[in-house]
Amino acid sequence: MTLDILYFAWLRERVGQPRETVTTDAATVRDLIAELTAASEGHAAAFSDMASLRCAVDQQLADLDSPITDAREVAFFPPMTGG
Amino acid sequence: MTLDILYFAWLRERVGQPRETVTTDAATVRDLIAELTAASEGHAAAFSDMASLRCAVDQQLADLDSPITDAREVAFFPPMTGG
Amino acid sequence: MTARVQTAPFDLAAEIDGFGAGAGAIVTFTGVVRDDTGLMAALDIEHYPGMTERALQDYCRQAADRFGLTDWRIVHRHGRIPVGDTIMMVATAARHRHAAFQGADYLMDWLKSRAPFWKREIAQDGTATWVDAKSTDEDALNRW
Amino acid sequence: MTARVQTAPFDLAAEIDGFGAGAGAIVTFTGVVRDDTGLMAALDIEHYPGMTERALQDYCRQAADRFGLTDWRIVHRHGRIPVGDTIMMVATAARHRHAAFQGADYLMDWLKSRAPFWKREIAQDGTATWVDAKSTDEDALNRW
Repeated sequence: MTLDILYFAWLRERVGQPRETVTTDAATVRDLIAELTAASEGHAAAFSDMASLRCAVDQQLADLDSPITDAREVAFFPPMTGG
Repeated sequence: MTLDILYFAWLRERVGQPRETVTTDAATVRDLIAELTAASEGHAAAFSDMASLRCAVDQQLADLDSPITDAREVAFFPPMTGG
Repeated sequence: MTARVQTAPFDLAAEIDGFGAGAGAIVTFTGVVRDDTGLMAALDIEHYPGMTERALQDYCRQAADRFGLTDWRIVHRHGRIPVGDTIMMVATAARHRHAAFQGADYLMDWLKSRAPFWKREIAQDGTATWVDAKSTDEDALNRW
Repeated sequence: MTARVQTAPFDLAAEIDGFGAGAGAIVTFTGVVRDDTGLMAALDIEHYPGMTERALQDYCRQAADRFGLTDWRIVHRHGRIPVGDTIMMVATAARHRHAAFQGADYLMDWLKSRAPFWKREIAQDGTATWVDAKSTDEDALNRW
């Protein structure tokens, strides 16, 4: 399965890129994070603070246990600060 | 003591005039109402529903027991409906 | 920091131009003449000249103290106001949003039940009916 | 019933021209870039194109259902926004004032913590610092 991964705010800075495409068999967001963390030091840094991690699956807010089997796009970012 | 008495909204309509000047020795708003009620049928009608009566002494909201000994202006009106 | 009573329409845009400079949050409330029955032509609003502006200023100063408002404005019309026209506006400014929201909400509750205005509905056939005060408005005041 | 994300400044007056026709109560909230330290130059706001407008629309529809809003509008800027400029606005219209106030207040709480925007403070010396989410904003959401 091919997935677009997006990063925003300081997660984007730590990973060093705003998006990438990965091939994965991960079933949930949590599984995907485990794979991504191993990809680089930047990725490891981005995912080092799980309490400050938010995510969206196909542009809907999701949590770590959300399934991604049919997903096309997963985004990671810190807590939102709009308004 | 000479007092300006003002009426607003349907109290004004019932009394039949927006203001009058009275000479009175009334000590409180309640005493004053007792005197005014006797003045005419219109006054009696205006003061017939005490639950719907509001008043101001010298342009400050007041109640039936408020003293008027030093007052110059007393106003009577129904519950307010601003906004 | 202005409280004004007038017959003329007001322009919300002009009223908030430069309002609340330096604040982080600005809330406005605008009341509009509504026609629920399809039979109404206008509101006719009576007020107590002399008392009204001072009462509005008192309520605004209380709200400013209580919620830390950095600026406030009330404009309230009287006289005949046709359906669809704005009746009045409140604007509040504060550092943070909750203070601005609460200040405006509080002022509206005071204004509804404690400012010396009386509304009469004028129907299209000319009939005039005094609007009764709502017990819900009195209840709203007791929230604070 | 509009949710828009844009870099350009917006004009509150133009946004509410014709807004909420037929409603009795209109509430607006405007957020402005505040400089508490005297050292700030601007905010820089990042968002999630594709997701943002749809998320805003979802929150607005929820608020409209819940509070009986007859109209709503959100405009949120992104990119670099200098101190004193407006960041975003919410407008709500309803028959009665409490619905309009609550709808706007609710939308702001959602928007603060659930809409995909991230703020960075840009100091006058060019230093950029990501703004931390506030636990009070998360608490505010739990009121509803």
